Amino acid sequence: MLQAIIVVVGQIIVLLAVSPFIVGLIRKVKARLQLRRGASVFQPYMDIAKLFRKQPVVSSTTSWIFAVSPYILFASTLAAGLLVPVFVSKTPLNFAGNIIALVYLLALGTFFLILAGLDAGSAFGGMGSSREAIVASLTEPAMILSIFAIALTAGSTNLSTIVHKTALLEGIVTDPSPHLMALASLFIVAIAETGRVPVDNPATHLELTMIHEAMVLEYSGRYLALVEWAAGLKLLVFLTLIANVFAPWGIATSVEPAALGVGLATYLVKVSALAVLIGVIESMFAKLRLFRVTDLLGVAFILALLGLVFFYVLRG
Amino acid sequence: MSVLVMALLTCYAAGVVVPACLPSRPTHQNLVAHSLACTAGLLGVALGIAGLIAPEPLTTSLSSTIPYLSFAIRLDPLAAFFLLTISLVGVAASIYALGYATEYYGRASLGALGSLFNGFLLSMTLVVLADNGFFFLIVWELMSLLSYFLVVTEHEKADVRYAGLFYLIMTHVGTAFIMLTFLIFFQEGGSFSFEAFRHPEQPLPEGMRTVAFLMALIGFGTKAGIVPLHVWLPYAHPAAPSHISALMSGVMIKTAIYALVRVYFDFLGGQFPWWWGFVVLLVGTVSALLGVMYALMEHDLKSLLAYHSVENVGIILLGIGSGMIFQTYGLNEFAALGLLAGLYHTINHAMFKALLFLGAGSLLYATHTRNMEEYGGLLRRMPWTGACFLIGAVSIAALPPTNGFVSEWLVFQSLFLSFHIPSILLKLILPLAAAMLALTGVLALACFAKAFGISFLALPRSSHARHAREVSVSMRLGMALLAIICVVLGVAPMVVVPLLDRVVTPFASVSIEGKVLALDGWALAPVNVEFSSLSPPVLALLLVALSMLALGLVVAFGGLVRKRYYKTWGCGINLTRRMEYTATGFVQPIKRVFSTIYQPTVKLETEFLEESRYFAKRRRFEFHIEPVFQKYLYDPLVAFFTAMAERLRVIQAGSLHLYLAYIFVTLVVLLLIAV
Amino acid sequence: MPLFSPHIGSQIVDLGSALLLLTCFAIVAQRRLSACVDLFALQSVFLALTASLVAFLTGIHHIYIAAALTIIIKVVVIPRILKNVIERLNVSRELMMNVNVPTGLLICGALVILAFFITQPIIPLGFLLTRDSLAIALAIVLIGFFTMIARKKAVTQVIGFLVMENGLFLGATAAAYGMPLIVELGVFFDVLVGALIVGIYSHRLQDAFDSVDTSKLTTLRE
Amino acid sequence: MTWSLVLLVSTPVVAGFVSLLVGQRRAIEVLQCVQAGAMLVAAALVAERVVATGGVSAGNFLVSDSLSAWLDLIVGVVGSTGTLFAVGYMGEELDRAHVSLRRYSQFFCLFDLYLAAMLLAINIENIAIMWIAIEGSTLSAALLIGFDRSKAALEAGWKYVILSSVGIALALFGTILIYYSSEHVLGVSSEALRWSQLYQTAERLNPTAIKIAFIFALIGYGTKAGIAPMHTWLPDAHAEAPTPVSAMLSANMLTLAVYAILRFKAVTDRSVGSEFTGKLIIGLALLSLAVSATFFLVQRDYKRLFAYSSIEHIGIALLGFGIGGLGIFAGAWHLMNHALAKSMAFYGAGLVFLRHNHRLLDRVTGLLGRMPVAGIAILVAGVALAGMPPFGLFTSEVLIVAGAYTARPEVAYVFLALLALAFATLLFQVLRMALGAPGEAGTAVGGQCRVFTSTAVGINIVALGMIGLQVPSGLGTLLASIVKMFNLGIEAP
Repeated sequence: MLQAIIVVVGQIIVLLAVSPFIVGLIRKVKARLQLRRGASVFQPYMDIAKLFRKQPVVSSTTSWIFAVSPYILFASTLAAGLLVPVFVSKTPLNFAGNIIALVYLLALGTFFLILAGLDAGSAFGGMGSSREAIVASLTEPAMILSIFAIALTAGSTNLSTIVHKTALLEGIVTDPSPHLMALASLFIVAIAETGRVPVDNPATHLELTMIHEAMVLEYSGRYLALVEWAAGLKLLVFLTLIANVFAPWGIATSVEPAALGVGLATYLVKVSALAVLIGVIESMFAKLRLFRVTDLLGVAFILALLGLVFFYVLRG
Repeated sequence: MSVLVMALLTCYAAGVVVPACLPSRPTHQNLVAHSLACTAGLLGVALGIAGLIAPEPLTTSLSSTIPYLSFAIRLDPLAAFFLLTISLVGVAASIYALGYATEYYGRASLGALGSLFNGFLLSMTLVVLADNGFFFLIVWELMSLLSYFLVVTEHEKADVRYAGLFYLIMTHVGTAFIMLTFLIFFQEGGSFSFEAFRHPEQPLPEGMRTVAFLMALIGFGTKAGIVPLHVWLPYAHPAAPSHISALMSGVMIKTAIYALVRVYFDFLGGQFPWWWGFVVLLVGTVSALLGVMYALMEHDLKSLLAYHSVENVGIILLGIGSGMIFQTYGLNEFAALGLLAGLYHTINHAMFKALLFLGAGSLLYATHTRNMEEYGGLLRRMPWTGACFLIGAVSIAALPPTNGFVSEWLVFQSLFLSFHIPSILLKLILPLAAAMLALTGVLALACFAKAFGISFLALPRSSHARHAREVSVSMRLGMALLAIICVVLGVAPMVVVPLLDRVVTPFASVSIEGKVLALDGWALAPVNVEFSSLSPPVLALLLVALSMLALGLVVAFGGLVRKRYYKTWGCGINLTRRMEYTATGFVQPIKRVFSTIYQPTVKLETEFLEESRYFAKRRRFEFHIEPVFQKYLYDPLVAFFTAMAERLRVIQAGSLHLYLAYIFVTLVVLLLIAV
Repeated sequence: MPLFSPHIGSQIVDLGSALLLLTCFAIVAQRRLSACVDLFALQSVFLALTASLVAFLTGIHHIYIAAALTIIIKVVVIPRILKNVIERLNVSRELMMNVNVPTGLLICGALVILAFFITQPIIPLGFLLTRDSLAIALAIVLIGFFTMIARKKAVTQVIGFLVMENGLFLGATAAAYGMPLIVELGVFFDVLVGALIVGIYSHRLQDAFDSVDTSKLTTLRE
Repeated sequence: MTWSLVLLVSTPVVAGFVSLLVGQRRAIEVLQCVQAGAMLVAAALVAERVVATGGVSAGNFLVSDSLSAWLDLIVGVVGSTGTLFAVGYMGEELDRAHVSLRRYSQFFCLFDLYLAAMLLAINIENIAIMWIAIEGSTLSAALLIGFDRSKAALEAGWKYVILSSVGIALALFGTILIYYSSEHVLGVSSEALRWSQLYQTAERLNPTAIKIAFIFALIGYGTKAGIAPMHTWLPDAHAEAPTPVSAMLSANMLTLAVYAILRFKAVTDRSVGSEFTGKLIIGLALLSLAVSATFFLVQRDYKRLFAYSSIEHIGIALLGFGIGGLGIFAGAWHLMNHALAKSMAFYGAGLVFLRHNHRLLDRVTGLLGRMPVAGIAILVAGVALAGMPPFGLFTSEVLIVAGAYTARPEVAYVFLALLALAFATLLFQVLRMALGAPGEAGTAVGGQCRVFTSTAVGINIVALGMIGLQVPSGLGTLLASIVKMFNLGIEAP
């Protein structure tokens, strides 16, 4: 029992620590690709620390929802993070929920973020929330289908069992194509959910282009810190999901310190690689118009569906 | 237990009689009627639980002089479960009504409202308990009639009358189909008693079983509000007083689900052709999707909730449909899981839908309008209602700590078990249905983010909203009771699952309690733990702990710094209430994305200033979506009948000779035929 | 039956019934209203004769009373009522008809054939004296019914109705040797009251609509 | 106990003539109330006696078996409430000087003679005298319909007289045919006209003659009963007649005509088997259902609306009788419930007419608000006639569908479809009147009239409620013996 608690606390620490780094790394990659030095990779850590100390300015029209939402967002995203195997394949909290629980936990965070966006009563918040609603509602079916396609290979929807089996090369299917499609679909979904470039532009405050930023426009001080951290966390959760479910090699399948160390290292490498990939993609693509995003997400849905069909057709 | 049954029926009967003959002092009538209903409800809860626990079903019966009719009552676990749902919502609604009915002092006779309310609850209880087809039909029609009179309490408004009439006619058409279903069983069994339906001498021929299946689906589907037959629901439910629409949406629809389960699993036995389950699944998916899509476009809070009833009935049918498909292939454990998921969502929906309707009722009570565009900033003015409505909204959007999530998770699991099914087609259809369910879930999330956000947050958009005040204690108590039940059902499913298992076992002939409650009660699992598991209590604890962690981080890093209040950032100009986002604006992207389904028509008129065409004085924006079913299914039907009637008028043309000729021709024709 | 043997008796009764049928055809062919009334009176006379003949042959005496009543009511009282209705309303000719005379006669012929075809199986049953008078009675009823449809004037409709009554009376007496006396009296009383009421109505109609053309009465319709 | 039968038939006759002679209003009112009470008591006594001993006879004429006792009850109860309503209604017309005292007494004389003729027709065992009694009731009804002397009333009266007398003449021919064929078996005597005799000797009668006789009787009395293709006079007559008369027409006259058809059906079933009459009756019943269901939608006049509803319900009752077995019980049950509900509907309509003085449906709204008595009467009647549960019409309709389904499923499907259509269209009109904001004021109704009418409506509602879901024991035995009369051998459940 004690060992489980240690692993959970370790996982919390790792998640909290690595998420700002990932955000920083992506910004650094984008800056480099735009031939500028860009802020240091650890800039997000300093931003969060600074924001915690600053005095938050809260709009007079808001109610208690505005104040509570950041906490719920942070808690739900972290809870989702705990369900995903990070450096050890058998996460202790695996029994608490499977993929659907993870998806709906993230949805809980989005729900309160949308409410917070509406609470301030400004047009920016309203527009952000309404766009977030449509994007979220199109990503979820694709996410559910893609993860289900993967779950079929491992015969279970519990993330730990999937990772454990693929890690031990048991569930590998002779033909990886269903996996590839599911991976592509999940990658598109990850970009949409976390508000990266082709869908949403995290760097700007121009009301026409921002979705996620618009909702959090009114936040300041410690609330903004929590929200930023949660956004980073959400990005990390998705990257971990992609990394560990599709390429779980190197993850610790048992709880000895050595395996844990190796697991942690490979995890960091994989996640950073993915972060770099996202940074590259953000630089390559321009932001899509809002009603072109629906076609992109439609593609993600079809890909996931094809993954499923191929899985059945191949396996017969 | 039969003493409990008698006590329950007499209490409701007293509730019907006493308010009607009290002196016409509204306060007395209101108090007496609703307190009687409340006590009866509590009795019903006790009876429901007793019925669930009781080893074998209780049957009492009163013979009647009319042939084929016997007032027989049977309390088996299925009936007890639905009785429990009805009574729980009944108690909450009657507590709520104590405060809410004050709005009708002087406008409608409280005696009538009170006795009709009790009669409505009594008829629903009897529908669930009835054990004779004829008695079931009588009480079923009585339920529709009494609910009709409740719907038209405010019959001065023309649209309320139209809604009431539309509702009454649709339910009557439904009853005609139900009558035919029972007749198919009656023909085999020779009597109307459900016992004869269950075990007819010789089993029904295959063709008749299919006809019975379709008739029951249409008949009960009309009352449940499945898609093609749902058109009356968004008219009738909002027109009723809110505590009645809570009962209608929350519970009356469930009597149709009860009857469907009774006919399919109890009378038609276990062996279904595969396409039965598929049809129910298809209807469920379509109802869920269209229900939530039309709800998104509604700006009248109560009709938004009514459309959501259509959506949730769809989700329930998804559960039941998947259960039926598994039953076809003999996978009894998964069939039991599907049915259990459907029933669990039934009670959950009853709770949070009733809570939301009561919340909407409080808003209507405070602001005297149902249009969401006129709400705003009500959370600060009505904190209690706001909090309860939020819990309702979170649970209908199926988000983790609440009951909606648990039952939707179970429905997802029953859909995901599809890979055990031999047929390829179903293997693909079920996951697709799961994807559609996910889309429905998240659209519901968007819809209730809109409903809660626009109504309760930011600045009040009208003087009504500005002068709104918190509602009376009894209304808050009613809502709080339901909110607590929602959370309890969400966090502690290990209490509910064993009870549900007792309901499901006789139908799926296998008990899956052990398999669904894994890890000694802490987690739910779809028959095998390996596949997936969910532990609602642990999730709830986790969320609370991590929020504490966040608070700790904040205090650790930032210390206790006081907040500063300032006006919202409005690009330099001070924001007025007209600059806020409206409900129409919120759903505009969704409307554009799904425009093929909505076929929206948008009208925009602008009045320009005389001086220049670049500055508009007034701009009027109007949009409405195509009522597809109404336009292409119901209006042509009504038009056909009126046209036929117009053409047939010529028979009564007034000339005496024509009339004489009719008699002459009939005489000659009959003489020729007969001889 | 001293004078005539049953055989000759039935032939005379059939002759009487045939005469009745003939007057029916005449009424259908008639355009002038007063002539119609006279024909009806003539028909009633024949009817009375046939009835008394049947009474004489079968020895059932109360049919004599019925015959006497027919003469009093249908030959004297009712024609007078109809005559003064015609004078008061000065409507003499039936110009517009629903069905013109030739087709009317054709249809009446068809009705007679129909009546015989229908009563075919019943005839052998009747060992009574007047076997085929039942068929003729049915024919007269149908023709009376048809005249009510074919003619527009209220008076002609009444005559049509009375012709039907004659057919019925023929049926009752000739075919079934007359109903018990009380029944006969009852039937006559009803026919008389019926005629009276129709007379009252035609008067009121005349005052209200200043015409007795029933085809104008079409205000009450859907 | 034979005096109860004599009392039943004679009180209306006596009351009629006395009210004609005596001049003042107060005396007539008292007389009518006494007559109403006497009729009700006598009918109850006769029924109770028939339940006890299976049959009552007074002299060799008046005989009342179970079917007649059932009709006595219907005519008794509805007749008495109708008389009460007539006293209230005509009293109001007298106060408003729409009718002179002489016309007032004439009205009540005709009204009572009409009731007397019907009661005589029910309790007579001789088919010819039954015909005479029915003819008498037709003639008195004809004068009652034309009572108002307006143009429309005259036209309606004229059409009623012609059509009904043609119908009655055809019925007479049917009676003659039966007499003709029974004569060969029983000899030339009044015995050949008695129902009981006819039932015994039915097997030996000539089948074709009986078939033709039944057709004539069906068409003849069908015209009186308002069965489709022969129903055309009914809406005009009911709309134009004074409301108490149209109430009695709707409730009693149609039921009496159905009674006559049933008498003939009993004889024909015994000689030819029930298949022949069943097909005929079911065909005509479905036709009347179809006609009335479609005509509800285009109605502009509420009294015509209730007239068409009478056609529909007579059709339903006949369908019950046509199916036989269970249907007989349901048909008889339907007749009683319909009589009560329909008369109450017309009482409500009468009150509305007194207040608004026009019969336009569209301009009458919000009755519940302004005129509670009329509103409740019309609403309860509308709900009952539409066939909603708490009232007996629902139970009989379900039984008929069940009976039809076992015998001929396609009849059940057509029947249910037409019922649903009729339900929708009737309720659409009735609820438009009952609910909504009260319309124009109109002239208020006098206190005395309100007392009488509300007692009449009250009695009807109590009676409807009592026989809603339960069959009182006395009526149960009556119905059992009626079913036995028609179902040779098939045991009623």
